[in-house]
Amino acid sequence: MTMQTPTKPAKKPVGPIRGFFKGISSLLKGMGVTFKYFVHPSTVVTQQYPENRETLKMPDRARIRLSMPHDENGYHKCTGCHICEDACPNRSITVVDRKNATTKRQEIDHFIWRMDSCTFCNLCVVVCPFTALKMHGDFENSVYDRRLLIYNLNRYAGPAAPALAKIEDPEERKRNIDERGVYSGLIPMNGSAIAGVRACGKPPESEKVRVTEDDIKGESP
Amino acid sequence: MTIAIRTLEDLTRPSATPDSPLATQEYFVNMGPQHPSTHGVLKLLLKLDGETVREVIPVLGYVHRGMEKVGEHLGYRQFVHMSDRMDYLSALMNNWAVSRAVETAMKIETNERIETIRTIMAELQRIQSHQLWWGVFGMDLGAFTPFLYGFRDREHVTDILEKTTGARLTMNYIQPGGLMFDLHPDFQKEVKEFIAYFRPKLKEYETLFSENVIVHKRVKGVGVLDAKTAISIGTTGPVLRASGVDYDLRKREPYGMYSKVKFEVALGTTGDTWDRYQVRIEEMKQSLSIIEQLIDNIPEGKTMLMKPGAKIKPPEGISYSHMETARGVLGIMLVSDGKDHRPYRIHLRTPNYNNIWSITHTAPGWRIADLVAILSSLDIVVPDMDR
Amino acid sequence: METQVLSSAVLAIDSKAQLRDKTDRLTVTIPVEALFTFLSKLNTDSSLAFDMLCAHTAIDWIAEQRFEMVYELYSTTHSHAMRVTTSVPRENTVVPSVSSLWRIAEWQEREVYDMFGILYENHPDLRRVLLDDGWQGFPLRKDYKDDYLLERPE
Amino acid sequence: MNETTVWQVKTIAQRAQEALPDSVWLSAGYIALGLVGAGAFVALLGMVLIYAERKIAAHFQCRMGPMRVGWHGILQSIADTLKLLLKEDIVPENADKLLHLIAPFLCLLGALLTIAVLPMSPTLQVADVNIGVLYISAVSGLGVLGLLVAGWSSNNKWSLIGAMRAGAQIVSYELSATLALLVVVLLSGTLQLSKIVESQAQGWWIWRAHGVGIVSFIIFLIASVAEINRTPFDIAEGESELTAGFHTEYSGMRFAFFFLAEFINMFIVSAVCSTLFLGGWMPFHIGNLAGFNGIMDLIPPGLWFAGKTSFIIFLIMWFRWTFPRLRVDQLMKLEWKLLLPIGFVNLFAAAVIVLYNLYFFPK
Repeated sequence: MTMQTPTKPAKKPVGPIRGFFKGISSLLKGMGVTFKYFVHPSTVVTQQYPENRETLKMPDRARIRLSMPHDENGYHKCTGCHICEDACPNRSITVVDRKNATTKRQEIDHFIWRMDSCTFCNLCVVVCPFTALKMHGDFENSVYDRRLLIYNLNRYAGPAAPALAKIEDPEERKRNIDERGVYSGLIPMNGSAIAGVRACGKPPESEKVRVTEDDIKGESP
Repeated sequence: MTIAIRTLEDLTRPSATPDSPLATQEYFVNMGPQHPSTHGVLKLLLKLDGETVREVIPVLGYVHRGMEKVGEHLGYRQFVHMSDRMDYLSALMNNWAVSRAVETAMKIETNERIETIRTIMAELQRIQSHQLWWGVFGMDLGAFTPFLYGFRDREHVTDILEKTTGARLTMNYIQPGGLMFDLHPDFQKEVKEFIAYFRPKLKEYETLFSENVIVHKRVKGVGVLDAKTAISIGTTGPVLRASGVDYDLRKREPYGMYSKVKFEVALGTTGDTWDRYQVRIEEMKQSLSIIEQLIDNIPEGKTMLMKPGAKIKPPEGISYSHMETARGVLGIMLVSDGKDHRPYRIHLRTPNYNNIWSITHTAPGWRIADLVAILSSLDIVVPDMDR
Repeated sequence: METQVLSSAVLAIDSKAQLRDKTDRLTVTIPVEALFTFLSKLNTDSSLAFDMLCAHTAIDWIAEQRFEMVYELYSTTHSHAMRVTTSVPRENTVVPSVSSLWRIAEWQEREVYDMFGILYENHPDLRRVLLDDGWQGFPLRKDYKDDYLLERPE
Repeated sequence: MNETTVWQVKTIAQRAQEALPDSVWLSAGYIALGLVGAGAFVALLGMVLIYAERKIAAHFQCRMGPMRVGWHGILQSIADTLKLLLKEDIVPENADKLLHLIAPFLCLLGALLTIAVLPMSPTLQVADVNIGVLYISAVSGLGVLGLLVAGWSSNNKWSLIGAMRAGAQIVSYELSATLALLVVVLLSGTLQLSKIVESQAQGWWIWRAHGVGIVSFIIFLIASVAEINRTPFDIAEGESELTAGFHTEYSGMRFAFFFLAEFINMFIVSAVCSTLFLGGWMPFHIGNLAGFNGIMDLIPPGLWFAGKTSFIIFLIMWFRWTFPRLRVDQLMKLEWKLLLPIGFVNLFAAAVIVLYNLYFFPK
């Protein structure tokens, strides 16, 4: 294979005197580059982060936090089918399901997502056949205790939105649904289990109910 | 026959006291794992004679995460996102390498749209990686400003990639059988803007740094790696090409759309640090031209050919496929027993693990400052080395 | 070189070499006794000139009680590639070192020793590379166990 | 000679001496003013220079620099000082404790002593030693002692390498710096700094002496940048090579002293440079253009000095944020094979100029 060699064009050897002045001029040229930026403050690229909160917009596809969108009625689309749980490479998702008392069908009880072990690979979102999950760009998630990074994503336990829509009586619908905010039970962590960890529900986007650290301190041994 | 297993201690016994009182005694210094120019947690055990390096012993494994063992426990699709975490500066190329390995094993043909997008993404990532390298190289030579200029320009690529892939570093975008998402509608426009922005910046890189007489003094003729040794000692990528070996998998075994675009393989002549520098600068230019050729010609088509939830179960046997990442050849050896949806064994031949050893050949005889320059010119990423 | 020509040329080197079928590239299996001479022929023969050792690793076939050693070779002058495999029993894992043929083998073999406990004859510097010198066991063996190993739940 | 160019030079030491017959206390007060003033000046200057360096560096690099503490981060240096004061002062276990503790002070001492003789304006000078130039080149050499002691006492190989580099580098470059200073001494015929300034009333030495001044100015600038260990000659710290060189093992306030000493040294070399080559506090005059010279005289001499010094400080910072670092052997080559011979030739040329009185605007 013959190919040109773009690097290293043959150069004539430079004499010491010319080399000296060439060297000096190369240094001055370099100083010119930096000076150009010095006198043009418009080239500054620094973002002043907490001040620019209003204008800072994350891309639509930003994969920073997993959420389960709830529609205007407050219904989600999760059926508790465990597909996302299987797809998760490091078991950050635990789906706790239950049997509906009347329909005898499987439905979601708790959807637990561990942000502390999540790698944000997006596979759960991709594999979900009901598009019940979504990644969004809310990046201010820092907490002082890693247990606060365990989220319960569904706000109610019960059938998914399409199944609920079939039930016409609002009272009947209400009876099928149990409120869910937090989860306190076993949370498998890569094969082992930590008992007594309280999961913290953080409703996506709109209502930000954050469990404070006092809540955790009160309950942990 | 008994085979002696050595330990690091065996190598670091202090040398005998010198015969003449004027001769200096050689001594050992740990360079790393916490050292500004070992780019993470690489440790180099140096045997020094004053300022001169006599021997370099790389000590690896500070970020060893057992990727290959983990790989035996993950599905093929799940393993793709692990590859992000090896060479995080060419995450998309690693994704592609794993996906291509799976596709080769499964004998899946992808369409042109997927391959074109993959090629553009890979080249963007190559530029991004080299931008960061350029900055870091400058910093290792003692100039701090190139570091920030490199990062400033890298930010543009990162923003473009983030818009489409949703992540800035560990993208997990290229999947076996296609892509995770389609392109973002703004992608083509932004890439064109970036090319227009970056061309003049590359010239500026040269005025600021490449033409600087101090840089020439520091890197020309330093750390020469001749072609024969370079091949034998396992280097690939820009390091090997700087030694004048025309080995670029994009040309040799074209994958993606590389057979359909025009580009030149940047080659060095002597294999010194300056050549490695020049090769990478030239590669950025070539990548820009590759992207330019492809960006307006993205054909229509599906972007995912497999059901995202489908289990992948390749037929029994070994399959090896490799690909040119920003640092060299990433080879993925998949061994399937044909029964499980997880690989029986996955071997990762990473470019950095094979490149780093060349420093034991090139650095001795040079000074500490040169060692830093040579190490930087290898463009190491430690997690890729340690897996 | 065409694959056909190459395979006949390679097989002509040693009568014990066997061609494997159903592989993604030319694969030759050779007994471990003949491995070193075979590989050195591949390296030095000017018509073959496999000057690049792309990858070297082992596979633990625990059901068959053997390790399969894999050498991925490539020739930069002739642009052809092949794979050489050999088997060693799990009880006696001694393989000749090829670090005199390809310098990178020295470190690739160290990695294989580190992960599989394969011992290499005539290796210049056989010690662990990624793991600590005092590490017990060889993690990539299928029967490896340690106290911190988490089993992934099915 | 124009009326306005006659300057009344009066140092604080002179004032103390004059006050002595009248009142011992006034004299003591002047001495205290000199001491405290110099100390406070050093502390304040350090903070200002660190802030300036950070801001200038930021704008060279398309950044903003400190923006949080105060308006545009103007109080950042105070916050940093507070932080460094409160930080734990770690002494390595096997270090030579005494030497490890005094090294930073040795470093700062050299800097402090030099401040005393700098003529910042006709009335603002602590002491006017009649061998000023000699004194400066002697005292500024003290700094290297601090670096060597710091590197040696830390009991760290990186520190030791850094200290040895610093020693070799500073001692070599002092030769060139002194040669360059000698040129000015030859031209002005005095070692006293205030006299040197006054001798430049007709024109600054940098351009009054047929190029000899410029050459020695450049030599002095390069040599002094090397002497104060700044990029492109910062091999003693060599962040990417030696982690932090001689001060690897220092933390808290002791580290701050090294830092302060570095910045004060930068100020000193700039001040010496402007005093010797750019006329110190002397305003910029052009020949007999009385009107122009009159306007220039309106600017107070202290401001002239500050402006010239700031310009050279900016130049040194500009070097730092543009250039990579030289290798240790290249550094030595530059000194012994390039700067020193040029310095000697330059000195010879200066002697010729003085002998035959070939200045521009001769007396």
